[in-house]
Amino acid sequence: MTRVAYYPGCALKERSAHLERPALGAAEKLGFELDELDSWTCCGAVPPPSEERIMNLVAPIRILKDVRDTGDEVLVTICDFCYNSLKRANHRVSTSDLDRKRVNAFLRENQPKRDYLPSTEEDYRDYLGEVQVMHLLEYLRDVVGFEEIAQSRSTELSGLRLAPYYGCVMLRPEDEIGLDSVENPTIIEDFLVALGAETVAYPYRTVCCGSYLSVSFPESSARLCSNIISSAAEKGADAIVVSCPLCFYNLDSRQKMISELYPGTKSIPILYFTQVLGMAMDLDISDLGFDKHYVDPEPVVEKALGSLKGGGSR
Amino acid sequence: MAEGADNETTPRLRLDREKVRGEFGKRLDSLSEQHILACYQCGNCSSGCPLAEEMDLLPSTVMHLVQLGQSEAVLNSRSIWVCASCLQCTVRCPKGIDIQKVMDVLRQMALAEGIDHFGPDQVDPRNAAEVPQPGLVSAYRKLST
Amino acid sequence: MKRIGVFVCHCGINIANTVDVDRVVEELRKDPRITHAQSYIYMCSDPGQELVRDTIKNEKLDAVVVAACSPSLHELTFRQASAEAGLNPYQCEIANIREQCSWVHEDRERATAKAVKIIKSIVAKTYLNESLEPIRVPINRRAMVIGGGIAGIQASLDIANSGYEVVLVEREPSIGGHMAQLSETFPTLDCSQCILTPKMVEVGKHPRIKLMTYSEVEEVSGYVGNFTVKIRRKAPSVDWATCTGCGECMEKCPVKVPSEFNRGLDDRGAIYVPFPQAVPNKPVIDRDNCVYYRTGKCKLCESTCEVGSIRFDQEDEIVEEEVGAIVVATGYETLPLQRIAEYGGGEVPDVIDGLAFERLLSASGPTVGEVRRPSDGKVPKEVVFVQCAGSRDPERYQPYCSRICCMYTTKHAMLYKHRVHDGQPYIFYIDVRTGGKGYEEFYHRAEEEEGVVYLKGKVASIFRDGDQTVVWGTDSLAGRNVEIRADLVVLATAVVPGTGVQDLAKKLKIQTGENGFLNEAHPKLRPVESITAGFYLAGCGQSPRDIPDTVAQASGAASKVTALFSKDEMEQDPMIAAVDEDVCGGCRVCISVCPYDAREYDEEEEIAVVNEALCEGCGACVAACPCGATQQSNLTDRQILEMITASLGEE
Amino acid sequence: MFEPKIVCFVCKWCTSAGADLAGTSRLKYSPNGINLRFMCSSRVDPEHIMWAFRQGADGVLVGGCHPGDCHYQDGNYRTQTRMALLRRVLDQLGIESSRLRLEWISAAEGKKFAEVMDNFSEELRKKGPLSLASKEMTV
Repeated sequence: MTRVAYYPGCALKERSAHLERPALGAAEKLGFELDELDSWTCCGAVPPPSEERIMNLVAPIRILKDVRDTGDEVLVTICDFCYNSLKRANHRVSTSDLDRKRVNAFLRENQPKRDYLPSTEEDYRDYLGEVQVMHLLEYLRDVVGFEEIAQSRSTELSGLRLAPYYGCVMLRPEDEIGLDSVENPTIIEDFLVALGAETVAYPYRTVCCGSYLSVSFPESSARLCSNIISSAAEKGADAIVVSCPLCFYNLDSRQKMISELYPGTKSIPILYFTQVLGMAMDLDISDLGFDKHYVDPEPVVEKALGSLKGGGSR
Repeated sequence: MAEGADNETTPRLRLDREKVRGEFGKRLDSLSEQHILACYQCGNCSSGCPLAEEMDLLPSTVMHLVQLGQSEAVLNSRSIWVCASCLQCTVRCPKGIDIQKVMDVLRQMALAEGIDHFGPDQVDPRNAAEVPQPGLVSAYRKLST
Repeated sequence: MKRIGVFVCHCGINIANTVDVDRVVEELRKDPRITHAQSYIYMCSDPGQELVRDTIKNEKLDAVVVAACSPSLHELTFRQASAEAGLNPYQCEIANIREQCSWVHEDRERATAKAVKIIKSIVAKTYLNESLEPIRVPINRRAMVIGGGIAGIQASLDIANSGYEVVLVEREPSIGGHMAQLSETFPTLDCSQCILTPKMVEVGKHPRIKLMTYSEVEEVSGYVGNFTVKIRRKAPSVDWATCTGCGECMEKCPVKVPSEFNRGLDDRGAIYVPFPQAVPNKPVIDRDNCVYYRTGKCKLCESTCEVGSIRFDQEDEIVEEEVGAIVVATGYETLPLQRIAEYGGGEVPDVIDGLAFERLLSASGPTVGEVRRPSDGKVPKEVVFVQCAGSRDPERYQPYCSRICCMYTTKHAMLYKHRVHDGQPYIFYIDVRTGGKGYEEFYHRAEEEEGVVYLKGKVASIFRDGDQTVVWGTDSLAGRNVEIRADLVVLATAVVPGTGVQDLAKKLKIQTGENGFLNEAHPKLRPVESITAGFYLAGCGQSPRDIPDTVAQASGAASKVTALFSKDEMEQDPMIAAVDEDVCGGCRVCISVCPYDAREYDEEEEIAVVNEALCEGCGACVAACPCGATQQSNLTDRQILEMITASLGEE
Repeated sequence: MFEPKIVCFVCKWCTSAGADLAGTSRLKYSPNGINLRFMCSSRVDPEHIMWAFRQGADGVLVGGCHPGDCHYQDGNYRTQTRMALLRRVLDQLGIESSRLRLEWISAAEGKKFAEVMDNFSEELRKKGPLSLASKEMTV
């Protein structure tokens, strides 16, 4: 089985762990293994408001350097935040001589002990941006191929009308991320079509859900999420598909607050792209993590597809 | 929130060369690695900003005040804290200004004045227990010292 | 010993601020080869030129070096001044110490030293300059105009009415250009067709205008006064000589393809004239879409044609024309809607561009002047106009202002109000630019009397929602974001150079700037000429401009052409190749490198000679000559070596 | 600090016009080069370049129109071929061939002209002066 280095990030290991399980299971069915790094740290999530730029780079570049030192060329992640911070740091190091020199000088002097990696200063090899950071969706599109996925799926998702939600950091900024067009992306649509689902067009798919304002200004985030949800629901979506644990949380769990602030907003389940993939790859419903949702997706899914494997009596 | 946001009057801006081409703009330019004067007020950043409705100053107004060296007005605005760093403004700016970065630096400047805008005590504990970590990490990195 | 005078210009503070002019003069005075050196505040002014003339006489100078701005600006000025004082004009040279020294450096010490070296290198050249006479070449007093829009039409008529023959070459089947598509024109609101079609007819009938539509320039050779142009006359598949233009064939054609002239708002057949007032009013067959050319069957048009003018086997023809001057009036296109993803990328049916809206307003358009939107033919009640769609956006689209949009959008909104009284137009703008006679008043009228709403802010995105088109913008004056659920959205897309202009410019060997527009010789003083002699520019091919400016520029270009034609022969720069017959071994290397066939082998003398009328003075043969027999007049190898030595200074 | 001397052979139509544009745009760059203006870069004879090195130049720049844009049709292609051959000779003579630069700079590229001058000056500063020993070899 093909093995690919995999960086889960904090959310997917803890609070959003139920979204990781279907990714691992579906990958296996598609013939590759998401091999979690032996040791990893926080990616930094966002650039902090610090004038000392180098500190933004230390965490992600240390992760990427370790990946390179263990001989991997590709690193896959399934969280938009991790993807953004790792990819942007990588871009920075690849394009700025100054940043590359500074971050390597820092890392050379502050090497953590790793029993599986060289750790003397002489052994240190400058990290030059060698690793390719890939979103799992990107890996599925560019390495596995959506056509291959269309061939391998065991459950046809036809009848399920899904609204893709891109949010902010998966695509932007375009010149550093380059995953897809920032104005007219198609990667999630193409992915869902490959799985046999129907996609729903609505104007809010690249409009921010409020991101971390969920912590500081929950009402603001709720307003943005209510726009997204109402628009998708109005266009007849059965569910919204996301690729970021924070989008997932804001859109799913915030529906409680939304229903209080904006009575009459239709409730709609939120699905992580890994869950949709898992459904198409015929994973057992107990592996899809539906029990952790605020809005239970099972009725919608069942109505469209009939009962899922192992499902029906949770 | 600082006093500026609740101020219902609109006092006149007093301009002089010290102010409009003074240290504030230079420092902002160097910290953000952007050229603030490149902004020609097309308004595209505001048009596309999902949080504009929550702001007291539109992003383009923030840019304009910054060009005029009006540090008090922008550093005391609600806008810089409501920005969700979604980068929509940055990718659409016709002059290629990373406006989100400018917002980041304004937050940093405000924080440097000595107040944590957002401390652990301000978050609803139930919320804190649920929000995925990237949300918490980002919020604290963006909004506190 | 040659007596050389050097005149150093302060150019006000432009040179003197960075270059210590007094020190330069002091340094020059130490040079034994320089007889006289002095400075003056504005050397190009009348007293400055007077100073040069007087000094030539008083000091009995044999040559003059003026250290000032770029020779492209005042070389001619000072050569004339020298000639007036009795000097051979080729004994006057310019040292560029402004554009290439004072303006680009900050260190006064080093800039001053550099200025001295620049001047000394020119002095070294001038010391060995010979007195030359310009070469006289005859002028073919016949002009070509490329492009048959309003610019080309005006230029052709002006030249032809001055008594000279004109060949007008147009790529499309008819002349008229974009102006023929317009409904009414700002700020007077007179009908575009009404003022244009008489001119088109005049061109078609003019005894001195040879009209070649459906034709493209293939190749240009020669030089000012003597061009040879090869033109491809595309096969219309119709014998225009016998065709009566009755239009029967077009009625019968079964094919329907979107009409280019109507911006895809309705259809035309495969055999078509672009629009009813076309000149010439003869059809062409669009072979890509014709059923006969695709399947070998149909020929309905042929069986309909009573005079038997259909020619399916007609072939493209290459013709040659000899002309003395060429006016390039290639016009513009607009940025395709597909390029602007955030405004729907051409996918939203009720988002159209300005030219399409012109067709909707036009009485001869697909809706006979009623404003009906493309998606369902309904009369739109809420119409949003978006300015700067792709203009003033260096990061993603075109960096420049397209210049015509502010006014035509104002006109659109006004004409829309005249057609739909209960409708509301909104215009999103960044700045409203009304720099033209009567323009500001027109804008005020739109706001005050017609009730057009102006919103200052660039639109972020446009999307379809049901049968409405939603616009998200901002009103930065109100400090609030705006959402309008519109029935129709009109984008003022950026004006871009016409397709194929780059290729054409290459064929003509004229220059284009970084945005693809044709470059003028000087932005202020020579705005209608190309840098390359014999080529003149008119219309939007040079930069976006409105009709009055286009017509003015076209007349300007035409008057430059007639000025050239006012003489029988013209003088050419004598700085061309010259052969020392005693040294030439007849190896013929020079013949193989000459791009102009100006080098010929003299069988009798067994040497290679120079055809002075054809030589352009590039110097390629001089550098190629293995024995130094070929030299360039006033730029000989010896002069170059002296210049190099002087430019490196002492030490 | 060592300041290299650069002789710049520039064509009238493109590179010199580009240098003029740098001036009218008030760009700033190192004053190490002196422009010698020819009608076309194809007027430059390899001998001129050898002479420049011999007379104390630390670098030589030849500037012409972009390929396809030559005012004289294909003069710049000839220049390109001649420079490629000359580079080989320079290397054999012990003059680093990187001291000879060929750049295509159009009339619209004032910025490029300034950048080339800065960049070339800096490169030559790092290289240091052309050594006398090698200069003698050029004779």
